[in-house]
Amino acid sequence: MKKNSKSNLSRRKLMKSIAAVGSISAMPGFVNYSQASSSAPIRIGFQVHRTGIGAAYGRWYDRTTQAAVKIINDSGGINGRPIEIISEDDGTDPKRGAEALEKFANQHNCDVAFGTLFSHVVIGSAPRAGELKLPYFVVSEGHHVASGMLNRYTLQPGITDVKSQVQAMAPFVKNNLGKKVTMVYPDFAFGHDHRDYFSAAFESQGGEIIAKVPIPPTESSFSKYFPKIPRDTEVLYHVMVGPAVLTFVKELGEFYGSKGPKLFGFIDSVEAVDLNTPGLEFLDGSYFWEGNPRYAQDNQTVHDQFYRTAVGVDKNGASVSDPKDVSTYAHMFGCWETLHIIKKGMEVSGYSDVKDRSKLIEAVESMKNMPLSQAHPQGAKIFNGKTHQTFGHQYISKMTNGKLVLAHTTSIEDTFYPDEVDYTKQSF
Amino acid sequence: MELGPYLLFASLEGLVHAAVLSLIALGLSLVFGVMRIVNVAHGEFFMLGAIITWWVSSFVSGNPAIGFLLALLVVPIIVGMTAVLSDWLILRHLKYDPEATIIATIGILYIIQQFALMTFGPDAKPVEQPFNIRLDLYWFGFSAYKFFVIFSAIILLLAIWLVMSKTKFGLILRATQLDSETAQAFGIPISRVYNIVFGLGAAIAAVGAILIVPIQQAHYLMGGEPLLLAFIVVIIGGLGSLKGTVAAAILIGMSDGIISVFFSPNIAKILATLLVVVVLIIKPNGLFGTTKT
Amino acid sequence: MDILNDELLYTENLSKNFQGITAVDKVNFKINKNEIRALIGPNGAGKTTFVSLLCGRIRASKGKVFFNGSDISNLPVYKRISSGIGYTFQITAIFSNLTVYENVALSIKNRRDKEKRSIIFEVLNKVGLLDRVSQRSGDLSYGHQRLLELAMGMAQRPKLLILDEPTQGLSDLEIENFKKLIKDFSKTMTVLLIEHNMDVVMSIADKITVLHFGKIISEGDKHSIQSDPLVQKAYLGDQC
Amino acid sequence: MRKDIILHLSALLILFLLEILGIFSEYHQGNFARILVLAAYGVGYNILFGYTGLLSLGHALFFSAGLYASGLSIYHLDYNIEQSLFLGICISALISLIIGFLALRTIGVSFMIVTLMFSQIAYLSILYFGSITRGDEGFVIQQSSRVFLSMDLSNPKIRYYSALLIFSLCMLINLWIAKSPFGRVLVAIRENSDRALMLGYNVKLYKLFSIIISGTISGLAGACYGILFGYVGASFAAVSYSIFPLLWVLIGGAGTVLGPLIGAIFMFYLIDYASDITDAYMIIVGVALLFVTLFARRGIIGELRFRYYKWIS
Repeated sequence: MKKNSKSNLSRRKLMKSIAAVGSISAMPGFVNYSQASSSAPIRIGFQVHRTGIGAAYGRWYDRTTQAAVKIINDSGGINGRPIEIISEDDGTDPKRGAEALEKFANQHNCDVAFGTLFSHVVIGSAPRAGELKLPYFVVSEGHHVASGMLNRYTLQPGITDVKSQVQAMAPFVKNNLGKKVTMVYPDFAFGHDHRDYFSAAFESQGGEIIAKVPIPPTESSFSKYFPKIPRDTEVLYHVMVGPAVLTFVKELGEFYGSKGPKLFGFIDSVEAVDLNTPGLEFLDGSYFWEGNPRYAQDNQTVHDQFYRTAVGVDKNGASVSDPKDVSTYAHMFGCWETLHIIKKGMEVSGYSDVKDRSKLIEAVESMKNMPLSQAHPQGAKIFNGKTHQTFGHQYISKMTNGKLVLAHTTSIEDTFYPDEVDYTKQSF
Repeated sequence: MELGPYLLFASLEGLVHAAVLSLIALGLSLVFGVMRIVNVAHGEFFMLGAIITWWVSSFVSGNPAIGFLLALLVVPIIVGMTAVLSDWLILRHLKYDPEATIIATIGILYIIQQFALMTFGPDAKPVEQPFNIRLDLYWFGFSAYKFFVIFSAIILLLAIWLVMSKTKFGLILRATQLDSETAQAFGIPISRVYNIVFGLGAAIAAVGAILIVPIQQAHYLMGGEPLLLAFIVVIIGGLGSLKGTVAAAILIGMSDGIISVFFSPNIAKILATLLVVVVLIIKPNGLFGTTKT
Repeated sequence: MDILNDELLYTENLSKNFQGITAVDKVNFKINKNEIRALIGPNGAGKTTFVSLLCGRIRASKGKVFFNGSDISNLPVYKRISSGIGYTFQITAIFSNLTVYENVALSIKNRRDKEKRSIIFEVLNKVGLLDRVSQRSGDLSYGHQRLLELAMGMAQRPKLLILDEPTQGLSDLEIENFKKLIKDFSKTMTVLLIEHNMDVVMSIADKITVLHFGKIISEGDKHSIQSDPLVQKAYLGDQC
Repeated sequence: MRKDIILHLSALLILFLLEILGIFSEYHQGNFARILVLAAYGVGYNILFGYTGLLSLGHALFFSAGLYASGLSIYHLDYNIEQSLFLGICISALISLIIGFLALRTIGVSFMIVTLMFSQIAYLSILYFGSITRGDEGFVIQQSSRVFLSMDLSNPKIRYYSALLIFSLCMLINLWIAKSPFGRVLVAIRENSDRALMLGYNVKLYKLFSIIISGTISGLAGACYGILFGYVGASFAAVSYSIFPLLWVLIGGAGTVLGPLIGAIFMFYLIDYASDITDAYMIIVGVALLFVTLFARRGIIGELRFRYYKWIS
C-alpha cells in the first residue's frame, strides 16, 4: 500500500496534465473540461496501525477499507468520482498519528481523513485535524468523541462507543449470569472506561462489583493476577487488548479449568485469535460482547453476507485465503460503514473540493437514522449529530462447540446516554 | 483466594518467571562480566529466539514436541551467530568503548527489532506447547509445561556452571574476566574470546525464549520488558557472578509475583525499578563501576 | 600551631586501607616551604596513593592532613586545590580537544581577563610553548604535552605543587630542561616530586623520602639515603 | 569569534526568512515547527551530553515533566499559557535538581542506567496515576486554551514563529554557555573530569548545574510541544523519546551549537521518506546510530569544525 501512495502521487500529476490538456482542447466535440475535472478522485487519507501494538487491527481495517472502496468505486464512486485511499502508518503512536494527518492535509491534498482505532492515537491526532480543518472520521469506539474532548472536525459515525457498549451489557449480565461481578481490565484509559461505565451501569441495575483487577499494559504474563479474583465471584468480566491476549485467555483457562465463575468477556480479549487454539476449550459456554458477530449466524442478513464476501472473510470469521488468519470482525465493519457515510455526506452536500469540507460535516451532522443495509451491514444505527457519535445494536454471543453463537441483541436505546457536548455550536 | 494457596500459586508462577529471567540475565551478565560492555540489544536476541522458534516450528506439522525439539537445536545457533556477526562487524571496531558500545547496541536493537517486523510481521505468533497438560492442584490449575520450564532451566544453569568451573574454556573466560590484559599476555586470543562470549550470551537468552514462547507468544516488541528486568537482576546480583545472577533472578522473579499479591502490580514494577536506582546510588562504583582515570 | 614554624604541610598517622590491604600505613610526613622534596620507593610502595590522600582524590581511612596551618582532612578536593595544592598526573592528563591557551586558562581561577592573559603567556614562555599557544593540545608531541601540564600546574600558582612522575617517557634533553624548570619553580613554591629517575632525584631534590609498603622507611638528604641499608634492601628486594 | 556569532545568527535568520518569504509549503512549515521544538529539546540534551560528557538515557523524563506540568495545569486548573509555561519550567528545573542530585552519585554506565530507570519510573507513574494524567491515552489541550497574548497558537504561522522563538532562545543560551568560562569548565569536565577536579573545580556542582540547565531546557521544549501541538500523552515519556535527542545530537555533532538542529532536521526527513518505503522505518534510526558510532563520531557539524572551520562553536 505504501508504494501505492507514491504511484498515486505520480498519477495525480498525470491527472493534472490531462486536465491541462483538456483545457486547451476545450472545444465543441471534445470531452468538456468540467467533466474531466469532476472525475478527479476523492482523496481519503487513511490513518492505519501498521506497526506497534495495534497492528493486528490495522491489517484488517486496511482490508475492510480496500473492500469498501472497491464496492463504492465499482458502483460509480462518489458524485461520479472514484475514491483514492492514501494510507499512512501511524505506528499506533499519537505523535506519528498527528504527523500523518499533516501529510494528508498538506502534502497529499486529501479531502478528508479517516481510520484508526486506538484512542491515544485519535486523541493525539484530533487537535491537528481541527487546526488543519480536515474532517476526521474515526473508527475507534473510544468515548473521546462524545465526551466533548475533541472538536467539530472529528466524528465517529460508524461505530458505537465503549460507554454505550458497556452500559448495554449490564442488564444482560445481571439478568442471565449473576449479580457479583469481578472485572479484569487493562490498566489504562481504555480499561478505565470499561471499569467506570460498566460498574456505574451495573450498580444502577442492582448488581455489585466485588473486585476490580487492573493489569498493567506492559504485562506479558497474567496468571499472577487471577488469585485476586474473589472466590464468591459469580461472573468474571474480562477485557484485554494487545499482542498478549492469547496468553491471557490461555492462562485464564489453565487457572480455572472448568471450575471457574461464569465468564463474560469483551471480544477484544480474543480478537484476531483463533478460538480453536489448544487450551481455549474452557471458553465453551462463556459469553462475549461482539460489535459484529464473527461467525456467520443461521439468520445471517444478506447485507452481512455481502459484506463478508466483499472483505474476504469466511463463515468462521477468518480470511478466506488463510483460515488461521482471524479477522477483527467485531470492529472493522466501522471502516466499511464510515466510508459509506462519507459517500452519502458528500453526495448530500454536493461536495466538490476542500472548500466544501464544512458543508460535508454539516451534512453528516444532520444524519439520524441509518437503517440496516449494504452500507450498514452491522445493523441499524442512530447518529447523534450534536455529539458526533453513532449508536447501534450490540451483540452478545455464547461460545458453543468452538463457535460464537448469537445469544442476545441489545436495542439501540440500551446504548443511549445523555449528551455531554454539542459540537454543532462550535464554529468551523 | 486464601492466602496460603495464593502464596503457593504466586511462588510457582514466580519460579517460572525466575527460571526464564535467570537465563536471560545470565547471558547479559556473562557479556558484561567478560567484555565489560552493556549490551542493550540483549532483549532483541531474546525476541529473535522467540520468533525464530515460531518460524521453525511452523515448518513442522504433527506433534508440536518435534518442532520444539528442532527449535532447541537450531535457534540458539542462529541467534548466537547473529550476535557473533554483530560483534565482528560492529562492536570490535569500537574497541568496546563503553559509551560507543551502548549507542551501537541501541542501534542493533532497532535493526533487529525492525528486521523482525519486516520479515515476520507485526502480529503475535503463538507456538503450541510441546505437551498440553493441565494439573489440577485443588485451589487452582497449573500447566505441566510450566514445571518443565523450571526443570529445564535448572538443568541448563547447572550445565553452564559446570562449563564455567570445570572446563578449560571456563577457565579462559574467568581469566579474561579477571584481567583481560594479563590473559592476553598469557596467549589467550582475547578478540576470539569476546566474539564467542557475545554469541554465547545471546544464545543463552535464546534458549530462555524457546522455553517461554509456548507460554507467551512471539512478538517483535517483546524484547523491551525482559531487557529491563535483566538489567535489574544483573545489577542486584553482582556482575559476572553466576550464583549472584541466579539468586537475584529468583528474588526478582518471585517478588514480582509475591509483591503483586499485596500491592498493585504497577506499583510493584515502580518499586522494583526504584530498588535498582537505590542500589546503584548507594554503591555507585560497586556493581557497574567504570571509573575513568 | 606555631606560626614561626615553616612547615607547609604535614600529616599525622595518615593511613589508607583497600579491602584489607594497607596501602598507606600511619605516615607522619612533613614538608617545609620552598623545599624540593622527592618521594621515592619501589613499585607499589604507595606513593601515588599517598599523594592522592594529600590532595583528597582518595579519602583517608585514618589520620589527618594539615596544610598551611589548618586541618584539611575533611575538605573536598576542589577546596584543597583552591587552598593552594597543585597536582599533575602520572599519565598525561590534558584537555586534548582544547587549545594550549585554553588548557592553561582553565587552571587559573578568579582572576581578571587581563591578568589571566599575562599569567598564561608568562608560564607558556617559561616552558617554551609560546609559539604553540593556539594549537590543539592533543596535536602536541608527548614531550610538549608534559610541558603543558607543567605550565598548567604553574599557572595555578599553588603553594605546593605535587608532580607525579613528570619525567616519565621524556628524552634526556627534555629531562635536563625539566630539571631547570623545577629549580626555577622552587623559588616561588614548594615542590613534591614522585620520581623514578634517580638522576633527577639526586640532582634536584633538597630532601628525599623513601616509602616502602606504605611506610616511610627513610628520610634525609641524598647521601644519607644512598647509604641507608634499608633503602638498598627495599630496592634490591624489589628488583631481584 | 565574530564569524562564529554571525554564522549562528544567520542560521536563525534563514529560518525566519524561509517563513516570511513564504518559501515553505504548508507541509514543511508544519514539519519545521515541530522540528524546531524538538531541536530545542536536542539543545537541552546537548548541554549535558555534548558539553559535559554525561550520557543520559532518561531525558524523556525532563521533556515529559515540562509537557505534563504545563499540560495538566491547563487541563485541570485552567491555567493560561504564561502560567502553565512558567510552571512547566519550574517543575522541570526542580525535577532536574532532584534527579541530578541523586544520579550524580553514579558515573559512567551506572549513570546511564540510573537515568534510564528514573525515566522508566516516571513513565510507569504516568500510567499509574491515570485518573489525573489520562494514562496512555493522554489528553488534548483545547484550541481555545492555546491563546497567548490574544494570538492563536494553533495558527500555522504563529506556531512557526513561536517555535522559532523558543528554539532561538535555547540556541542562544547554548551559544552563550559555549562561549562562557562556565562552558569551558563543562568541556574540561567532559574531556577529563579528574583533571578538572585537580584544577580545583567543584566538578559535581558543575555537573549538577549542567543537568539543571539541560533538564530545564528539555522541559521548556516539552511544555511548548504540548502547548503548540495540543496533545499530551505518555508516549512522550517512553524510552524512544530519550533515544531521539541522543541521536539528533550525535548526528548533528555533540558539543556544537547547531548540531541538534541539523540532526533533528536530518532524522525527521529521513524517517519521513523512509516511512513511505517501509513500515519498519525505525530501522533507519538503528542504522543511523551505527553509522555515527562507526564512521562519524563527531557528527556533521563536529566534522566540519574538526576539518575546516575550527572557529565554529
